[in-house]
Amino acid sequence: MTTAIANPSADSDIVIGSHVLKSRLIVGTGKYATFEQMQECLEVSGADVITVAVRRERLVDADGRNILDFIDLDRYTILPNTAGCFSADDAVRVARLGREILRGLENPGSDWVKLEVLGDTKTLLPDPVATIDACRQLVDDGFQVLCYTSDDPITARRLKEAGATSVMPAGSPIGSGQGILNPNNIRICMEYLKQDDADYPVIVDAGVGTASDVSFAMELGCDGVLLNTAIASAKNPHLMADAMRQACIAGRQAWLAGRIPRKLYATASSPLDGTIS
Amino acid sequence: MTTAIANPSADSDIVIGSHVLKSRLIVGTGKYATFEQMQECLEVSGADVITVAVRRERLVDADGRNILDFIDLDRYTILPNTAGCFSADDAVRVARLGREILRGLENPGSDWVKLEVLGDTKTLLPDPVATIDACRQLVDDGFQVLCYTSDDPITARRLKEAGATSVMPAGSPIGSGQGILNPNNIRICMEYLKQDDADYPVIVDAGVGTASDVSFAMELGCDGVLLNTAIASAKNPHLMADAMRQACIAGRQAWLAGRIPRKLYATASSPLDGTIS
Amino acid sequence: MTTAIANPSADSDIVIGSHVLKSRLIVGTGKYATFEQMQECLEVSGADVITVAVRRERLVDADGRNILDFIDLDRYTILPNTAGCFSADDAVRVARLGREILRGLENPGSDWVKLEVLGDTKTLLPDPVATIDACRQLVDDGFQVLCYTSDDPITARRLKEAGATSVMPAGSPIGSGQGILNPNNIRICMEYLKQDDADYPVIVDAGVGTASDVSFAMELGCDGVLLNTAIASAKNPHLMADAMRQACIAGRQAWLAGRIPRKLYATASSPLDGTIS
Amino acid sequence: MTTAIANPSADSDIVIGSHVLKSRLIVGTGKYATFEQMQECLEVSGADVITVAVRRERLVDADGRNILDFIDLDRYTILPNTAGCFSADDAVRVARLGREILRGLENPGSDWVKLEVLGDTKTLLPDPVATIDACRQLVDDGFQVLCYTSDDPITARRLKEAGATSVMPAGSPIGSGQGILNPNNIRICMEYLKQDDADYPVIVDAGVGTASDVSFAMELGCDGVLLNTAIASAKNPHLMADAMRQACIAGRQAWLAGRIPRKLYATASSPLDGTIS
Amino acid sequence: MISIEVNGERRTVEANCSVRDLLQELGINNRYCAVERNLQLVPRELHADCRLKPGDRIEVVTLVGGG
Amino acid sequence: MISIEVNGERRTVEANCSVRDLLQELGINNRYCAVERNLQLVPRELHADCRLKPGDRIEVVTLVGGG
Amino acid sequence: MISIEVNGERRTVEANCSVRDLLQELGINNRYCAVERNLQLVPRELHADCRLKPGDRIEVVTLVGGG
Amino acid sequence: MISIEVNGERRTVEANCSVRDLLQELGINNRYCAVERNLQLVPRELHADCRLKPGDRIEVVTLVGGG
Repeated sequence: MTTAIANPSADSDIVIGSHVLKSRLIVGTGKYATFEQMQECLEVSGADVITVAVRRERLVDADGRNILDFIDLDRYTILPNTAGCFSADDAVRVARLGREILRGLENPGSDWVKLEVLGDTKTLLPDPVATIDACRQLVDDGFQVLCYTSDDPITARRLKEAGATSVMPAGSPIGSGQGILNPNNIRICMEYLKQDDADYPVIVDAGVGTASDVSFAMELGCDGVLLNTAIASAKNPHLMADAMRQACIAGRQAWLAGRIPRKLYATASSPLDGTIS
Repeated sequence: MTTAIANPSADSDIVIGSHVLKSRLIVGTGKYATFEQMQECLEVSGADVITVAVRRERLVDADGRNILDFIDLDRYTILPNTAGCFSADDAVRVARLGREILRGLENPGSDWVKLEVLGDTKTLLPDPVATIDACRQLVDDGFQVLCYTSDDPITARRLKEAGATSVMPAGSPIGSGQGILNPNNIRICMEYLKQDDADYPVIVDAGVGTASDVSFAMELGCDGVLLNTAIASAKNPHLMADAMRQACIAGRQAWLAGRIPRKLYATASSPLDGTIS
Repeated sequence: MTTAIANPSADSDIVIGSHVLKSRLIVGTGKYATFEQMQECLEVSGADVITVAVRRERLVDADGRNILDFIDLDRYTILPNTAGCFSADDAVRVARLGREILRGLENPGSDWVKLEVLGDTKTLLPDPVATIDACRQLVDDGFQVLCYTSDDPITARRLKEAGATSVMPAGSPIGSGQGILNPNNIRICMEYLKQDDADYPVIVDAGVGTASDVSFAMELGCDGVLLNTAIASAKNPHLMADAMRQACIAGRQAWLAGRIPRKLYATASSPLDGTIS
Repeated sequence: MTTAIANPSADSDIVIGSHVLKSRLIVGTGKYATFEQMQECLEVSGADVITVAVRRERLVDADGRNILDFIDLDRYTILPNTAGCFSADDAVRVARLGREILRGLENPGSDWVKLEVLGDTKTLLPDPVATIDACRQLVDDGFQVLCYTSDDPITARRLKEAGATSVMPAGSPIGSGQGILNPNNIRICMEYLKQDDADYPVIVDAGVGTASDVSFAMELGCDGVLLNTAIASAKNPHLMADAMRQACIAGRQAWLAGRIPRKLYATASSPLDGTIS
Repeated sequence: MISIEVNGERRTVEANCSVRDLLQELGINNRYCAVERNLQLVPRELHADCRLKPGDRIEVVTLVGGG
Repeated sequence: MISIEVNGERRTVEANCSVRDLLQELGINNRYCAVERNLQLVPRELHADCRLKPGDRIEVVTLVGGG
Repeated sequence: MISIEVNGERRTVEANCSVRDLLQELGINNRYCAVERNLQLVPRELHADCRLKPGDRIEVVTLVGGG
Repeated sequence: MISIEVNGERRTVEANCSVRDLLQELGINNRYCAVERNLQLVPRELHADCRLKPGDRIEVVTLVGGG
């Protein structure tokens, strides 16, 4: 048994809509120094799903290299996001453009999207109303929608009601590295989203700064973690990628293992009887 | 490089006095349901060092089994503790008795001890004065002394001055599962103990409740973590042992990798230029 | 000067729309054991504004007493809420009914309302979309709208855009007594709401459990605090009312006074030179 | 009753050895821009006891003014400290010198001392062993000893055993402004010190940054708070002095009043029945 | 007599009965309450003129303790 | 020649030029991009048949690193 | 026979009995234990030569699970 | 004249000079200070009788602002 347990593959897969995944860590592809560094970090992270953004093709390009030349499309399921959109309509347009590209690449990621509708260019915090609106439109258009949102529990519930395949509350603002600032809200989100639907996937998206943040998120019972900056902007991205890979498994296992309760103080780990006198 | 990094053995060893170890996780042997369960969890934890206590032999014994029948003495370095001692003199006596047994077993652990001198039977918190006193006596007697202590920075400094091979501040009370309650004190302990002596081993001992606590301790720059109850009393000890193994590596790697700074909010992980309009 | 400062009235008034108030503490009238107890606690709290709910008249009433018999309408400005409403339409109806009653009473509170549109009967968390919708309708109908909302910063911003006279983020769920769980979000709300509009009133509403929670909210730079359960359900409501009164002033003064910065450690408060040797 | 409660003098006095005091706030006299500013802030703070340090008289002095010219010796009980001492012997010498001066001044403070024996000039953290040693010597010499110490619970217990009249754990390092970093330790200190001795005075000394820190300390059940830098180094010391005065009373009252319990979420403060439909 | 609903309870009142008549019959202090008829507020000054019709849904509300 | 807008920049192309012609002219790997014409997506299979008209607003997008 | 105390319990043993004899009598695996006589450790190599005296206080300890 | 040390500074004073004489010479308000001679406190009431000897180490302290 022990060896089975020691092997993360012993854990159940995470199911997000029609996608069945081994790794519970989803990583972004932004902010790397080079495409090669990105490629290596994706590998070390052990992720099955990687996020990408949709942008205007530069009409004149420095060296003509495209990120797709550095991504193994047979290995990774691509999750296109709608980053940079500040209205529901723009988000819907971008989601369709991303789908069109992924269809051409015959990547399984063509049927889903990470929906991001932002409310402010400075903080990049999500806009609840516009996100719910865009979610409805994209669900009607056949997308499996993974919604980036704040940790507001009622917004999370409304997104699920709007047909979201997964709700992805932020632990703290994108790239802030503050981890999960309000575990209480995440707990209430879980209560809402998993009520009579234990397998509904809840993924913490944004705010993670270091390995313990990832473990902590998983220990709350979340199904996965999505991050980018914490790896890409670490001093040593490769090493941090490996740290995140293991922290995600460790946190998941700790949740499954059932931690000891917190107490004000002490219970002996060495027996007290039989002490010499 | 990536694969090297993915392999924890790429990390430098931890050196505690004359002991050079691969694993930075030290686990206890108490509170397990059965010796077999203990044996399996030690294996899964990946620990090189395991702690044991010294107790009066029961003159009449139920089934005559001894914990030593379940410990691979060639694989593990045993770290005997002085748990249950409430005076410096008792701690010194117990340390010598433990050494005598380990010498007979020809285990490398015969030259060191985990010094525990407690101040209260209820909370099992350590007694600073008696611990410093016992540390001096044991150092004079040739022991390499690893001192369990509170997170009080001046006590930590005094213990090092008294010749402690390692200072092991508690994150929170033994078995309380509260993790590291005062990171500020641990940071000051580190400043003191590693001043002009960067390799001096500082190990968080006691209080760990779950995987993220271990990662967090390592992310503070600690050299290792010692725990027992968090694994032995988890609902599924095997799974928690594996979680702790990986959390320790993850936290260590995250520390080495250099985390991103914390900010009030947001920096985009997707580029903002090139968005459609 | 000192005596002036010692006197809270030395502080500037808080201006909420057309209402100019001395006290920055707004208290509710619910959950008291008796009307007499409520009456005394309102007095001790020093509040100028008190909140009430609108409910169906019991057609047959035990002792025929009405809360209005216990409220000095010349002293207090009544802030009617829309508690118990789960849709924008119900909230608008209730707001109008409350206004109609207060007009009849000729109380200055007839021109404003505390808007509450809840998303869940169990947690009583606010519904962002419905609250924004109701806010627009009520502003069009001439109300000065004080919006109870979560600490989601974008929702806060949208409410101000919708014409809210004050945005009142929750520190934590109503009656949970957890204080301010995410100061980071409150800080960002302040940044948004007070940008080029420093006097825009931001009031922490809900979640306060004890005096230090109130001081802490004011020390974040909030303009006021609204609470009810923390006083009404304390073991000794009178004493807690007085505690809250002073904690609100203390927190406000501490914010105005400009606190010392946080440091890892120590700077001597006694001079180090001139020590004997 | 309400007015009685509104009046802090309704609270029981705090008894520290032979000293019976109204105010639970003890303030220092260091770090003020001018003696006049100090004088005013002491007044605003409402303190009955003020701390001073003992230093070598400058043989040639700028303007020949002495702090004692600015302290009303009939109003304040002076608590001389042993700040700047790094050994038990120096602390004992300084305590005796302070007593000699206060006897000459016929101030009631001549029979007590705030014992401070520091372990490090950089962090100014207290030395547990030397403090316990000095406490014993001073108690033998007839002093009522108020011991500044870390929040280590066993050290606190040892100090009481050594005869300390009051134990004064630090919330965080002197002047760090971090408030109470480890409430858990303060709670255990209280359990130890007040066991079968409910009136034993426990005073939080050092680390306070702002008003809510003081309230929080009192809400833990502490008997008083001692601070200096938080007022003297605030941008507006007068205003902060008043904030601290009220925060101390507010926190004390909140503790006496009995706060509501913390819950994950919500209980309605407005009744849910009788809502319109 | 006509049948109406008051705060969710069925009730019969005089034909041609006004809102003010209803409040008097209910013994409610007019000053402390507000009235809705079929989801529309009936301002106090119209209570006397507003005649109830069969099937009218009336809400009579007052202020209670709240936060 | 007709004048159109491509990713916000004015440009003149052959009259009767198709989306596929445009991409070739731009030297863009068709496989890596998607095209919008006046806010409407132009599916890849229609690139050849979709003829540009004067004033058309064309967006050509690809995938980039993102989180 | 002489009377001694072993791990806090009174016990009578042969006069002239050695520590090693005692352990054998107790059926204890010598390899897993350490012995104290009147608070002084008795090294394993001296077990055979160390003769017990009346009133000796003997502690026999082993290793157990601990943290 | 004899040589003593006052608060760490060398100083010469009249032979047979008392602590009180020293304080007067230093212009120190007796009421605000306390004096140590060779690590021993000299109570105020003995200042007049306490004669300084060559090499005496004197500490004169007062109260200052502190926390």
